[in-house]
Amino acid sequence: MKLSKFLLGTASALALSGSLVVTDMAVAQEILVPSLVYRTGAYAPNGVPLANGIADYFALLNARDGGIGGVKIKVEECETGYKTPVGVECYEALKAKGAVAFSPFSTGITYQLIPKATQDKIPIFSMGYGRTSAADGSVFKWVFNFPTTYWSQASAVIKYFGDRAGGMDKLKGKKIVHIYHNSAYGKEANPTLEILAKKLGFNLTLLAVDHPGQEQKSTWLQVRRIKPDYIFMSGWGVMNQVAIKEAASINFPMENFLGNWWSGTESDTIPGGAGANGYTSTNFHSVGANFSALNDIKKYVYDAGNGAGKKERIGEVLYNRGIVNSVFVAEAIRVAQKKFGVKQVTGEQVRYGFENLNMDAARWKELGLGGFMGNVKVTCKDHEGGGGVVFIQKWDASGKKWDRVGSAKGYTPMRDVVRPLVEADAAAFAKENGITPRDCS
Amino acid sequence: MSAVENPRQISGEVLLNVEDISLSFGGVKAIRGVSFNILKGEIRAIIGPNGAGKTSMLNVINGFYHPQEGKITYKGETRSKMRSHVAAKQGIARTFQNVALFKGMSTLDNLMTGRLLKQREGILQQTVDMLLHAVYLGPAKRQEVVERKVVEEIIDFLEIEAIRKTPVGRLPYGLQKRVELGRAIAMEPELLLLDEPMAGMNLEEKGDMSRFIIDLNDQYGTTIALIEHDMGVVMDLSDRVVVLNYGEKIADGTPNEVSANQDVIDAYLGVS
Amino acid sequence: MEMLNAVFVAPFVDMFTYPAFFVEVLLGGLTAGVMYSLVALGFVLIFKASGVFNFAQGVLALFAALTLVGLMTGTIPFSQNSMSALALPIWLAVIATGGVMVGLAYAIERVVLRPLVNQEEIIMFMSTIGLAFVLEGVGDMMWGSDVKALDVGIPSGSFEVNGVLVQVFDLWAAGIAAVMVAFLAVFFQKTKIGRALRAVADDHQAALSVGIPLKTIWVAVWSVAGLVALVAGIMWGSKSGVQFSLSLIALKALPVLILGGFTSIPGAIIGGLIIGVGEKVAEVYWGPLVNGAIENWFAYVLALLFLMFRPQGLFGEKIIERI
Amino acid sequence: MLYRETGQFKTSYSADQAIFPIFQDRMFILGWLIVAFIAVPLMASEYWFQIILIPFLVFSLATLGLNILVGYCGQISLGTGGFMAVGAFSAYKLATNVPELNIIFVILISGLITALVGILFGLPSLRIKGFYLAVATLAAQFFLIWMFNKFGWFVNYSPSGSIAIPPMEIFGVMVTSAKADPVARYYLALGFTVVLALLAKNLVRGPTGRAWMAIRDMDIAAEIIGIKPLATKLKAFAVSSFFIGVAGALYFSAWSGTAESDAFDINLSFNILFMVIIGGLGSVVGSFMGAAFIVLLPIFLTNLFVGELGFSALTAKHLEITIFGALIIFFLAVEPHGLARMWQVTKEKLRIWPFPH
Repeated sequence: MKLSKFLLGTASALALSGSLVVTDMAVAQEILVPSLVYRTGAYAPNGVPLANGIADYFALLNARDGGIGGVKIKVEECETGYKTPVGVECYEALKAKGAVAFSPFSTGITYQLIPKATQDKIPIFSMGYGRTSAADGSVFKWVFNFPTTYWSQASAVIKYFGDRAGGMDKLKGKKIVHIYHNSAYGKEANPTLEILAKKLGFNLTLLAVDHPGQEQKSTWLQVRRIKPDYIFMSGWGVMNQVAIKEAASINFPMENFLGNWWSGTESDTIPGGAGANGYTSTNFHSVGANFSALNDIKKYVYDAGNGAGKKERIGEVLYNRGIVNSVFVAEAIRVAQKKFGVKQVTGEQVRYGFENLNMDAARWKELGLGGFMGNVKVTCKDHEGGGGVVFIQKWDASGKKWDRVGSAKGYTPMRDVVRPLVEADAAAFAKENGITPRDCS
Repeated sequence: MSAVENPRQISGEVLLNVEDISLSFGGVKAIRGVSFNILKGEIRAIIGPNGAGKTSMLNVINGFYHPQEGKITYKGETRSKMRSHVAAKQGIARTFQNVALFKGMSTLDNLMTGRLLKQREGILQQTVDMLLHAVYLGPAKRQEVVERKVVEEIIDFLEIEAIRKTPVGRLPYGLQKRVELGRAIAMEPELLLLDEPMAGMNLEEKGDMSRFIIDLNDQYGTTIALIEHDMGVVMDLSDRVVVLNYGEKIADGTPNEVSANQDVIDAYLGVS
Repeated sequence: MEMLNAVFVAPFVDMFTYPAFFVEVLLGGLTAGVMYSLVALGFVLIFKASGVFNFAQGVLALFAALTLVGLMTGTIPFSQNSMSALALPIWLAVIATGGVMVGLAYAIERVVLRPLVNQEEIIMFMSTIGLAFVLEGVGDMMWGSDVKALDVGIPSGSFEVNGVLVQVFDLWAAGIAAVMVAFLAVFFQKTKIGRALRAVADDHQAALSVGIPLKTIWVAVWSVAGLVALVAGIMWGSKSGVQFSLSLIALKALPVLILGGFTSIPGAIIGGLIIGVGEKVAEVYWGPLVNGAIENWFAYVLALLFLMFRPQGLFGEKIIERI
Repeated sequence: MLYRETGQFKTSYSADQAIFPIFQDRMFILGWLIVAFIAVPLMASEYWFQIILIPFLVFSLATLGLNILVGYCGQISLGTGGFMAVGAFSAYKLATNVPELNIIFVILISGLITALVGILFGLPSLRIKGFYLAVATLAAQFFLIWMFNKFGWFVNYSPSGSIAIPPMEIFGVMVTSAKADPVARYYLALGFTVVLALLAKNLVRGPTGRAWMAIRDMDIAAEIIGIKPLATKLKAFAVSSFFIGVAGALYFSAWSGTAESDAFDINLSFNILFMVIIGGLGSVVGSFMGAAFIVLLPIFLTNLFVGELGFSALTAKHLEITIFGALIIFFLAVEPHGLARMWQVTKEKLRIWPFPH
């Protein structure tokens, strides 16, 4: 029977590839940076530019600077399809090869990896997603979520709405709707919003949209009825495109419709056509390709034919986010190399690098990203890096570009509200899992 | 199986009585006002041309169809509606015109399914029994061996030892019919309904089957109602015959009486 | 008491107090239902003619929409980064995509169905899931996985009638669905192949014995289902952009199917409307009691309730058990 | 003539009715047990435990559970993911709220809770059949996932709805959470899988299994010979859900350690159904084969394309999806009765080997 031969072949090839995983560990004259990507599946439109940004920045460092501290960086992509079990599989495979830090780009995968990585002594860098209370570094030693978190973002968003209403006190009695992706990710902002609603006296309605969010008629019927002053959305994937279209077709004023930083990308707004004009979203970094580092990518990477994506898509929201992620990982590696005096850093050393990052305006400028984003200073206690700054961007449908609106300096989170929540949640986690918080003083 | 003390004695006691049964599907009347009875210990034949409502009648008796009119008295108990598994529990077993065996299972397992209705009733008992069978210890194991012995007796009786472990789907038609009879016997019924047990068989197979039916009735006193087209078989086997045509009863009596009946002759010759 | 009031009284009071909004909810439900029916129709066609529960219908819609966008923008397959100059006008692209779907039907018959003929239903069902994987992978490879805007000129926007908001797109969707059903009716009644398909649906053996080859029938029915998928893909794709998620609309069509019956075209339409209205009304009026997002499972539970009374679906053929 | 039955005469019915009546089969099973309990833990790396072995065991158990329902009793269900979620969330609630309860009982009770839920959602099977039932079970799938996502009680009010297993011990050895040695977690999964597989084998060859198969092969005839359809189907739903619930609890406690309701979505249901079909409907050993095949194939393809052939992650994934789908179609066309039937055919060949006939 032919089939049995095939199976036999399968089995032997499998044994072969299994053993390869082990042998690969020995050959490492480079630093392995894993990249968990999703270029397929329902969330691929978001995953592709992210992955391209991540890959291109390291390609730039390799091509222009010869790597970091003289060691080349090897970026190994592992396709997760945004599926949690596959992400874990990627983690195990890449861990075995000696990966130094993981950025899962999925809140679901992040939650899975937190206990594992803590055990394996590999840092997790979940930039602006994942478990918010990981901002408490005394409990979550191995997890970093700077430059800012969902809870910080929610509080900054309310500040922005206050700004638009003409003062925080004017929010009293206003109606705010939070439309959220019905998942671990989407729900993160809810507790913060509820507390702020109580504190500031606005009426909050939470409307969940199930994955994938193709069909949102009932959500928008409810919006029609509530007639909110502001809508905040934590969406992802197709949910964003449909929501923007629905909002446009019920004539909801777009400038009062604000997406979070995962709901404000070109692929969310372009399908909406002219109707999406004026839609706003948050961000924690700049958009556009007008930075010398990005120009260098064009020069050193794309002109050499090594670009991961299309040249004209450099500067898109999620592409730049991929860049930011790589900048932080690269900087953490640099700090670790300097501190430990080695070229070939380990996960444990990179963790030190993350914890001692200090990205001020001067450093951003040195990197060719002057004014790209706010300052980040990570400490043992504060893995959120100071809470960051949230910018507001507005979609210009005719120019197909984002413009910054609201306060030019952006909006800082209400640390006084958010931080106690973070510490309380971290303490509860520590108690449930028998973790003794480390001393950060 | 336990042999009755005094086999082959028709006591005159009525085992089953059907009265004024009418059954229709949508607008089609399958049975119209049919009444007859079956005496304990007899072999009763139901005959008639195709579409006369014979199979429907069996379906009514074992509760698979629910007649719109009429009543059925079985062992002195009158019922209007009954699920077929309840009928089975009360001792009515049957075989089918088109063999209805469990094709994915072996001969042995098919026969063993006939023993399932000897299981204990009640949610608690059933759960306990299931768990005991899962660990396959103690009473469960003993019970399996007991049931197996009963079934092996039937296998001997029907002379199908050689196909014990063959999946029934692979058996020739004649043997399938025999296995199906075996499954019905395994239920140890008081009333056995046979729907064309000899259809599609050659002479030798028919002879075997006739022998089994007579032996069954003779040795164990099982009451039998059968549908059969082969008039020779009917004349030889049965004590009394009921004749249906277009859903109506046109004759009822001994084989000789019935074969002399003008209505019956007309029906079979197609004279209307 | 308060609980009973919230469940059994308050929502109805609400409906009568704000009738305009209630009408809007009903309208929203009906139009969502039409969109579900568009997908369910494809399932019904194939099940009716071949007894195959085609789980790949959603992916077919995605594949059709991807192809259409690709042709409209002149993308060269398998090299998503380069555009050719040959961007087809809409009407030509639609026709060409239709041709691709017919070709696909032919290939599916040859590669998937023919080797599996006479297999059990569940095997056929699982093989269509396999087919869904293949089309998903190939579609992605050919056309890339970013969101593609699809604009075939269906107007959007809305207007108010007596305080009821009506969306123009929804009216178009309803109109297109009506045209499609009319087209299918004509196809089944008036064309030779259509009559053959009906014959097969009624009695496989009889149809084969009068000399209609099964192969032709399968190719025909999968082609028609492919064209229906194209329409569904255009309608859904215009709403959300063409992307992988489009294939997940199949899940929205399943409750419609069991409610309407696997074999009934009117069932797919009426079932879609019932599901659409049912889930929207439930979500808007009862959803808030349990924090919302109930419509996904509610559609299935609603269908299940109907099934308890009619196990073959609302319009399915009555099952007569024989032995 | 490696696989010979001749000469093995049974002198009693109980010997003929033993769980593995043929000597070679006994040796075969024993061999596998030795490999699983002794050889594998000595040789496997953490990667193997986490990516191949433990998920293989967990999915085997779930496949076995679904096979009882679909393969033995003939009732198609697409709610497996939802039932696994019941097992996982029950385990979480028990482990966190009753910390003194041993993990073994936590898992068993989770299975029992799932069995009750399974009975509840099995009730419509009395009236609804075939694909109508299959789609109707999706009601369970969507409702259960919604429920776990929606009500904070199930996740101890964690804001993200994500759950994590606390570290738990058996006889002083830690067997759950990331702190536990993978070998310990492997043994936990292996113990449950082996014991439950043997119980399942006994069940399906006993009266319960015969009643299930009778319903599957011809439900009307089954009722006429006295098998109660509803009770029998509900038994299948209960036992099947128990297995799936235990698998869900193991998924969470022995394998992933953390979970959220999304992990148990409809894709998981389809995947397990694939394992059942590829392995072979109505076969215990097939359930293991099917699970192995579906767990290994994507890993194999990824390793082949990325590791050996050096494709990009994206191309590899696309090829993987396409080839996975194509292989499934190919398989169903070549051997619709699954790997179990192929194994049986091989055995029959071995019986007469080296002679061709």
